[in-house]
Amino acid sequence: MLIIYAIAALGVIGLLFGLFLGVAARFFAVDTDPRVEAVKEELPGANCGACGYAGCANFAEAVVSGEAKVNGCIPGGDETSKAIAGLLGQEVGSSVQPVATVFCIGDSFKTSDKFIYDGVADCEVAGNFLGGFKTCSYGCLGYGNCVKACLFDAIKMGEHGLPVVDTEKCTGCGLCANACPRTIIKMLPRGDSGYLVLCNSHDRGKSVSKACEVGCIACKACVKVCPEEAIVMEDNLAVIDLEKCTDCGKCAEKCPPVTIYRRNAIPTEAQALAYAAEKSAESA
Amino acid sequence: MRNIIKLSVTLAVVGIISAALLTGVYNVTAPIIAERQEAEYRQALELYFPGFASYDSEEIGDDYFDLIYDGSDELIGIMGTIEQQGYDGTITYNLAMDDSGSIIGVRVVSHSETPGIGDVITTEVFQEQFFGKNYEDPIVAGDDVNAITGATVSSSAMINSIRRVSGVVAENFLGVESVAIDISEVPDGTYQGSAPGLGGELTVEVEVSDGVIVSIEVIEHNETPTYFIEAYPFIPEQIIAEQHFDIDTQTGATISSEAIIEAVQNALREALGIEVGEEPEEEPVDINISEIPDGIYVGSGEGFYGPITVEVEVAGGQIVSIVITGQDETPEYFRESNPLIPERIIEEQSLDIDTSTGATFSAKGIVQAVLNALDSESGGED
Amino acid sequence: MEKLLSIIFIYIFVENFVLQRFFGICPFLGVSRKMETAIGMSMAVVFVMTIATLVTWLLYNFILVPFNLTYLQIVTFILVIASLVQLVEIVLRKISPTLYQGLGIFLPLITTNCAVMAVALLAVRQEFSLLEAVVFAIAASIGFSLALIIMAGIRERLELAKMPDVLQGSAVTLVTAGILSLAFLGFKGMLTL
Amino acid sequence: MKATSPYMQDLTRGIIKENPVFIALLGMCPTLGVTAFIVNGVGMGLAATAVLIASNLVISLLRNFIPPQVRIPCFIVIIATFVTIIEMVLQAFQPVLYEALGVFVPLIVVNCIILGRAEAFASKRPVIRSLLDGIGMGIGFTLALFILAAVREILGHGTILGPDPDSAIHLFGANFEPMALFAQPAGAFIALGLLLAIVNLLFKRFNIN
Repeated sequence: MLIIYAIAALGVIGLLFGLFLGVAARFFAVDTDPRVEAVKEELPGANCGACGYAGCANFAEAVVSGEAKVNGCIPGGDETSKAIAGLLGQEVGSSVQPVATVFCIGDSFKTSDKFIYDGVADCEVAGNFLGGFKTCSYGCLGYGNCVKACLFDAIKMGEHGLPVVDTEKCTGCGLCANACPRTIIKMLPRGDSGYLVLCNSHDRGKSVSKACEVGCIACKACVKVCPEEAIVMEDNLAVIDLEKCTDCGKCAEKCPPVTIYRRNAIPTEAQALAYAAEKSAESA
Repeated sequence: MRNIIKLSVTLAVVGIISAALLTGVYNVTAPIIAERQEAEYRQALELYFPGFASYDSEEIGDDYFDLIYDGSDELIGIMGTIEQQGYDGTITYNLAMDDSGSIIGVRVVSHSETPGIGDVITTEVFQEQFFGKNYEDPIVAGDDVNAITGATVSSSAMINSIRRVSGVVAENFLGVESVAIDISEVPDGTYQGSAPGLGGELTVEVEVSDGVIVSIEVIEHNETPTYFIEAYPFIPEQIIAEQHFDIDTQTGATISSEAIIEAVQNALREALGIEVGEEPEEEPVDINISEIPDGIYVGSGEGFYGPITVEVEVAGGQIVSIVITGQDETPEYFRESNPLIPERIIEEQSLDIDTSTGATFSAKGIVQAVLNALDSESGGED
Repeated sequence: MEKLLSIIFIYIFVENFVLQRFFGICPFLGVSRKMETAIGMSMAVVFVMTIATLVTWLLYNFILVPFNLTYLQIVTFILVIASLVQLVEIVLRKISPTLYQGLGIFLPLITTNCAVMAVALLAVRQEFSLLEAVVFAIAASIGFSLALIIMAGIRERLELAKMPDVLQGSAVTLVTAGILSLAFLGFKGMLTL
Repeated sequence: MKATSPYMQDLTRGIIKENPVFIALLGMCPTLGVTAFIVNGVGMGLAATAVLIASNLVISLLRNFIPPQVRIPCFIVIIATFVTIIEMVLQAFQPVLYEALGVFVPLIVVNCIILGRAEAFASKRPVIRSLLDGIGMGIGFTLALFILAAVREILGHGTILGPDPDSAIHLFGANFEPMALFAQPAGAFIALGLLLAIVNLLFKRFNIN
């Protein structure tokens, strides 16, 4: 007798819930456009927000509805845009993928520490503590918020205390730029030509040279010498406009602390370490 | 549409197969489980009512009672299965009482008291205290039944529950109308009564005028405040409103509430001249040490878990040293009474000392051992 | 009424479902990495746990007990919970896609969450009335959320602390949960049902 | 790794390399809940293993007949059936263990290991391999429970072989003051946390991953 009740009970419950789910699936069916799913498959799925939408799903819907451009996904780069274009039958506008550039060459051998900081290993927190332990209060503190933010493992913290960008891996999504509390990292269109002032300090003269051997002391020498007026002083910091820059290199020669470098000759970690070794050999 | 049918049918088929399988297994195991539980229960009954014939069960409130009959259908006893709220959850225990209403057995069926502390309620020593107690004896924690310190909540929960249940058994099965207090007969005036609460003695002052309790005031107690606010003034108001005593004590502070009721009843019992279970006076257990010849004496006394043996050295009519040569008490309890008790005895040079240390049992065990050693007849010269 | 209040107090503080009774540890370790995921999960758990307990209580007392099929309780309870979670997922996706965005990924996690099943079972085993069972479910889920959110707060700071990398991740989470459970031990025995 | 046959790999995968508790961090609820005593820990381990083997077997047998949309509910019903059978068997023949494990026996049905293995492995592999995988995972789970229970019982109670007095062997004599922390829930968390750290250390040292 019991077995009949048991079978009846479970059978009915199973049937009921099966029906319930089936009906609910039909009644509440959200008419998702199959193309959205297909586009979503193509996207890297990092939800980095570089496309300006809340995650890949959101961007996929925007692309299918025509609101967003096919090449909107920056990390995806060209092949993703081509794939999406193929799906939606649109031609591809070439997407110029930016690259992260570190505007600070004041590594731990060229600057010194005001005090020993042993607190929370976070750039923002370290920066808020008495203006940061580095003599330069605009320079990189080396706790790697940018490294933590990068989803593509394209940025590493060098031995010399500055982040090093791997241009192949960098997808230009800009997460590291947002993560840096001192906005030292900026996104520039890819390219090797043109000169950059690799400094972020808004101080003047003595206070900069005391803080860092290679900081921009706002002497305006580069502004005067530049034939194209491509350089402008923004709050005691020289900024070169890459469109106007004709790659002549006069500013780099004139710059007393040598802060200006050509884009393909930015000082590397190895050079910094060599400089440090030589400096310690001198003083020993 | 077809798809939905297919889905729900699959689910239903899987459900049906599982139901059939489970029922099959259930039919096999259910009798075994029932039979095992029955055997276990019969074994317990056998323990207290050897040679019983049959029993039938009754239910009062949420307690279960089995009336146990011998061969000639004579009621030989009652076995209660009671669930009581302990420190850490429900304690289920069996209470066996013979037909004259005195307790002959206590058995903890299941509990989740903290291991090592609360589970002292499962030790024979704790349970044996209740044996022989009759339903009239006011089983009072601390006086004639020791609430194990360190496990006060668990043990006093058990003690109060056993007292309540024995009252219920007495009233319902043994045909004893409870020693009811008829408030209307109480002459006007204010009376004092006291009863043991969670933290110790609780004393109330009850004012009665023309047969009605007018006011109840707790004049002295040391209950835990968080418990006490749950019981006071709620319980007195209830008593005054209903003018009788079986009111709901499930106030989240059962022990304090029952203590207040007990105290009010004691106050009125005194007023009505019903003798209240007075303190069983311990006869003074002192011997004149100065007469004892010098020498080392050996003796033993009954501790919590077993015998405690001591070696007492007497010189110049004075106890010079007491060494405990053997015991297997629980370490954390024994530490509270050793070396405290020996020092006290030597200091006061008498055995009539305060034994309410953190471990009353061990303390009394040591005193007994020393007495046994020095008592000329039983003790032997080493 | 007073029993309801004590149920609420007990199952949030005294018998916290995560820290004292060990239910729902898998999501507790997994989801407490960031605060907003913790809050999302808590809301989902409160919602599903309450409805699941309501349905399972009714099912148990009106179908299983009368036909004494109580041995089927595990199968029926888990079937109810699984189907309920799938139903909530479907309905949520239709009604508010944004909420589904935030909450959706946690829903399948809830089916294998011991806490939901434990609440359903305990509500029935302790013979609660319907109202008590629902209050019990709400209290348990709030207790679960409380532990989850406290843990999320701590873990966000733990990420920044320097520690031996062997301890990194779930090892340190468990030890912190241990200390949290010690803190909750303070409530022990304060109130009994 | 020498070229072992896939069957051997299935069997040994669950024991150390992919131990469900120490590596995959699954089945945490029973791991913390019942490991106050070795007897209970191993008991739970074996019960879960039995369910795991049975459900892996049945699920891999039925894997082609169950339509994908309704896959999860069916798997769950199958697992729940085996859990109920185990519960009845335990209640009938091992009442003490059943009492000690309490509500954790029905909770095996929501144990992430079983549903995880069923979905990740059994529903895609032939019967023999799922069976071996079930056995491997079961042994790994029981091993982990045994280790944690041993640590907790020896430190927390100073005994081996369990709660009931006549079978318990007191390791450190009568007046050993046990570290009551490990009998408490908090101790379970801390013990497991430290065990995980040790396992990480060992894996790093012998760089198995």
